[in-house]
Amino acid sequence: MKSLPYVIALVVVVLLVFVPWVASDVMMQFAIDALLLAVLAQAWNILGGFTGYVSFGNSVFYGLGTYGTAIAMAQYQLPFWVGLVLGVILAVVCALLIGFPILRLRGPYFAIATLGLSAAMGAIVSNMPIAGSNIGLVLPLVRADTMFYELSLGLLVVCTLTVAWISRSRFGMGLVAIREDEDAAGTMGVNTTTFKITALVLSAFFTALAGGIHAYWISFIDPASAFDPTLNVRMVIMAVFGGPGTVFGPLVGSFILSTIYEYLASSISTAAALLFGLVIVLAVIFMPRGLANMVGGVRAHGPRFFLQNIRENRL
Amino acid sequence: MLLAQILTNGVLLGGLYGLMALGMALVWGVLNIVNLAHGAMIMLGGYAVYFLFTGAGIDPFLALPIAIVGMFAFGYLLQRFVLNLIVRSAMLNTLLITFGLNVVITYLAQLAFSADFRTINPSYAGSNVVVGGITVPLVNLAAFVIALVLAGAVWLLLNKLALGRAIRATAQNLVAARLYGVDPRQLYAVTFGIGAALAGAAGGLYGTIAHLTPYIGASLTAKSFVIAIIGGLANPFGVILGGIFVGVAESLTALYAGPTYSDVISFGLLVVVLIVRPARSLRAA
Amino acid sequence: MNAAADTAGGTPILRAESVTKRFSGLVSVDQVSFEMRKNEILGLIGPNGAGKTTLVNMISGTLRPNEGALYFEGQPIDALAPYKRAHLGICRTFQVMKPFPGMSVLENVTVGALFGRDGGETAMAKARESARDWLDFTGLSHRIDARADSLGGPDRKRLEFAKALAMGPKLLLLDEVMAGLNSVEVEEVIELIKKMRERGVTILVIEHVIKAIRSLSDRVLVLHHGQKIAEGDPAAVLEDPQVVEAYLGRRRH
Amino acid sequence: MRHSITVLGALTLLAASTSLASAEDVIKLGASVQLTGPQANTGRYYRDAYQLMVDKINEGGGVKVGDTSYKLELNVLDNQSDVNLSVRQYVQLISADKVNFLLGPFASNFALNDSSIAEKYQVPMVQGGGASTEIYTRNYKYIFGTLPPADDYYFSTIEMLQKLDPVPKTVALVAADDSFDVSVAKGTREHLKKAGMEVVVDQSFRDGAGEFASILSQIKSAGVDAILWSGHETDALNFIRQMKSLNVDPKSFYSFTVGVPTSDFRKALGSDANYAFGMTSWLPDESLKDKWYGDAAQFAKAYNDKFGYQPDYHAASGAADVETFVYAIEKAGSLDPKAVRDAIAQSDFDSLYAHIKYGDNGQIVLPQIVVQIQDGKLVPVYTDKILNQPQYPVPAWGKRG
Repeated sequence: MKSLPYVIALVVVVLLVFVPWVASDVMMQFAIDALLLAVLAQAWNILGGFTGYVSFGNSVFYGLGTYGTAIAMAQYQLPFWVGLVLGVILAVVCALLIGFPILRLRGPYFAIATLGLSAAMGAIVSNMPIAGSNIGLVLPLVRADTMFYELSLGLLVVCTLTVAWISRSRFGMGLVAIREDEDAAGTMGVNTTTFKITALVLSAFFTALAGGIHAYWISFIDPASAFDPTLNVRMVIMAVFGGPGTVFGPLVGSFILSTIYEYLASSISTAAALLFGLVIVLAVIFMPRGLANMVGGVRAHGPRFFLQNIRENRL
Repeated sequence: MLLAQILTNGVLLGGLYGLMALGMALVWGVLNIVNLAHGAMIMLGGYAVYFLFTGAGIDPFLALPIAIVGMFAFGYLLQRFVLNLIVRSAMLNTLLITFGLNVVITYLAQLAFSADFRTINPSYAGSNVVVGGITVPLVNLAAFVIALVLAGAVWLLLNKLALGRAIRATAQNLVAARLYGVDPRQLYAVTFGIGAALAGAAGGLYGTIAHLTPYIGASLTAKSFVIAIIGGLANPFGVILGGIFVGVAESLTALYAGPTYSDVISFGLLVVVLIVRPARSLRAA
Repeated sequence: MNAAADTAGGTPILRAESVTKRFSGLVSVDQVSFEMRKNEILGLIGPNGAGKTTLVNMISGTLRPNEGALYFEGQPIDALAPYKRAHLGICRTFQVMKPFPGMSVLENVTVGALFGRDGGETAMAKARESARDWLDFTGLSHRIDARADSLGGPDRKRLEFAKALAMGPKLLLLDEVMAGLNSVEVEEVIELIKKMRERGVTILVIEHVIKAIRSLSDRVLVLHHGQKIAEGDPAAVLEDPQVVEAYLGRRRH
Repeated sequence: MRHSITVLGALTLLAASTSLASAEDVIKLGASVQLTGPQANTGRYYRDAYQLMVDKINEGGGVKVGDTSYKLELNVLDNQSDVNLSVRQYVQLISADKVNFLLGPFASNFALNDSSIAEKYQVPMVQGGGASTEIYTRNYKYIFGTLPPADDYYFSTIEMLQKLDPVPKTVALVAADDSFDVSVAKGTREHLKKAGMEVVVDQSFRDGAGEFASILSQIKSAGVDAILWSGHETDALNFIRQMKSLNVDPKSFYSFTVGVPTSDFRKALGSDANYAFGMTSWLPDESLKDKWYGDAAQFAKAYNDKFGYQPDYHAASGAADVETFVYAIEKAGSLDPKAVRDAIAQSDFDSLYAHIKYGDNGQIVLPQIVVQIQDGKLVPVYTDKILNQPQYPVPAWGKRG
């Protein structure tokens, strides 16, 4: 019974592999974007969902992945995969460097420190000639959406498998223990520092890869788009919407939000933002523990589940 | 002389920054809600004063109290009928719902006010006095004074009035509020209302110094967030001081390192402050 | 009691040498020295604010002493992070019960098994198995899938015990585990502690329930205003006028 | 996971709803423009100009290709000021909505990203919203632009300054740190050097920061003759307000790359806008003859009548983009993207915006007209000669009426 979601997931993944052969260009465009966003939400989930450390600094890793790829390809004419590796190295080194000081901070203090880092990183890169300063970098243009799609899908699968492994491993238990009560976790023998930094590094790893793929696909990057703080907000929103600390929550959450956003943006265009905002407000009111929890809740209690949520969380 | 001028600029601006953050700190500290729509409420306050000034011809500083009352009502209703529904769920949810509200408010503002740039521009808007070679813009000075006055009012409220004691008790413990014989639902709504009112005041002053569009909210939220953290959530004057700290830091980095680095430095400083002073939570055990 | 046999030989399992802890000028623990022998139960008593919990915090590693040193099985431990001390076999409960609220009872205990002494059990399945055993042992196996924060007072204490035991402790620090329990429940807990000791665990008990201290402890240590004012046989110590003064003096308020 | 199936369902629905069959006698133009979000204020110029021009052309009989005449159909999507969304929308326009040709978004960074899509799909895009040189240095073949290069924005201003009395010797150059303004600053520095003016304060600021007190204090203590400023409109607004409140008076002159020509800007600042210099590549002037509107003045009137606000160069540039397609399609005699692309490259016609002729890189070259706000009115003062007497030197804030 417990493996059922995984079976369904496997079937869905196999089906998704063949999407490029049936999908229109628009759908491909949307799908690549949605897949990469799902990777970002899932990668954020590793740290934010499991350890409860709300990071607004994942856009730093995204930006470094982006710039690693762009610098390698635009400045040194190196192949794409070298760029990806470079981006990952930059992001992982950065995660290790900043991890030690900032992971000592708790709660909102951690959040704000990471927010600061992403703001600072954007400004630093804008002053680096090798990164194209403020103007940005232009990557070679390829029309290979199928490749980008399969890469993104593969990355999402690997990232989700990693999260699935975490959720049933000793490592994951340690992370959740940190989320629930860090001091208690420490006295129970969880090496909190190592665990948190490992989670941050994993998160950085996947985030940077997503950034690298996006850079090549979009073919132009500048500091504003690479270190966009709203992208980070979206990661958080998607993961929290879906259900942080679960395997499929962030994934499903990001797909649903992407779809709603896209559908609204392309069909009723101008009121899209308004409805998107309303969807989020209503979602928090009616399913405060995320989609993942709602699925189980509705199955158990039916529509009463929603009222129950309100009763539980209102004053 | 240049340094003195720049310090003056920083301090005056910092006062307004502090006022912006004050409402956010209050709501955060008492209700444990990190209000991402705070900047949007500042924006609304700005428009309220703008329309009172251009539409009804009321002087911006006289319009300010009206905007404050209006924003109080807005905040009260928002908390009473929307946010109260979720206050007991995870703190991340407050981020999520106020993010959604921010999107909604911003959109509606564009619908209602259009994306045009506006400034609240009374005849005296740009006037200044020169004191010992230092130019002091009068509106900025007034904003600074009003920020201090409002911080003082909040301090009095929290420390001298029964309502304030109930609010502070609520910050410690929800049940405690009932001991004061106040319905916590009311208390929450009132507190959020005060937060919104402070945002409204900040918005009106901001509009007389800078400009208004429906989209100014996001960056003001971020700024308020930072200042609320630096200034602490407990003491209104601490928040104002935090604002001044940020204002001065920004002005000095703009002078010595170039304005493009001001974010790097002010945030870098913030990170250092946070790390060197590994706050209260580490003492928890 | 088998305590006498064990105290006879070998290094003490825990040794504190003039340990001092100050909080912004206030001395919470002042020059306290003591030893614990293998497999003994040491009762730590004293009025509120005497520094008992601070002392436990220093042993478990959440606080560092300003002066003095702590030795575990002869090794200095002051430089070790809490988790490393847990790996050595030092294990504690908290005065305010701290289960991981969002986890199930079983998961809570599994964490203990996964990360306890010597780094714990690495295989999830085995860790779960041992967690189940400890829940049996503490009589909590009927609530195995409940969320930890849904447990009532007595069950929370059981959970706390099960978590601690799953870590395979050599030294167990129990911080007021009986507070808020009725006399029947107190009896249960006393039995539980005795059972633990039979398994070879050395136990430090902080307690206000004097009856429990009397029936459990091999020796008693009394703190007052951060200072050690008495140490030794429970019966003798509890009649020491200085102790009665300190204790009852406070109690009368 | 069941939900991802729902997602797939929704996707199919989405794809179905957006792919409408295209009628035979229609040429579809598509654009994704900032209609909401922080850039909506300028984005609207493009939507409105495109619409006005398309309507007018259709009234005038549409576009003739061989013997058939086609009507233009305009498809404008709102990118909510979100670059990623705008890229997706251009793909949607090309592949699902099957538009024939692309009009541009506003702003250089959007144009940079969106033009990649045009190039990928080899559909010509003519855009009037991005001036950054980077757009045209990538050897793309399908992108054309009607805003003149950023590097030269201050060229005519500096030329004018040398003819005025007194000629400014020291200059403060203040520019935002985004790609467009960095280009402007770079070009301006060179022009200033050639003109023999000394840059004594050279500061860049964070785009959108809106806070200039430090820079202004530096300028004040350096006592410069002129300030040349480059950035976005809201920042320009704040700069002027703070100039006044800090009593910053350059000895003779200050100028802005944006803002000054737009009515919104003058409205927001009131009398504080007076004396500010600026530049525009376009003025609603009768000398600009046009096939559909007669001249630029009539275009401006029609625009104002319909939308209730004055057009500026953004709007005119957008209108010229539509005209470019009409001329090119008629010349190519086909709707084939490649043929039309080649015809665009050969463009050579008068429009309400300017004489349209693209350089080899695809970008138009136009002189900037120096303008000044005099008594609340926008007055052109210089192109290659003095047009109207500038109010120069600019009086100090304290000495204005």
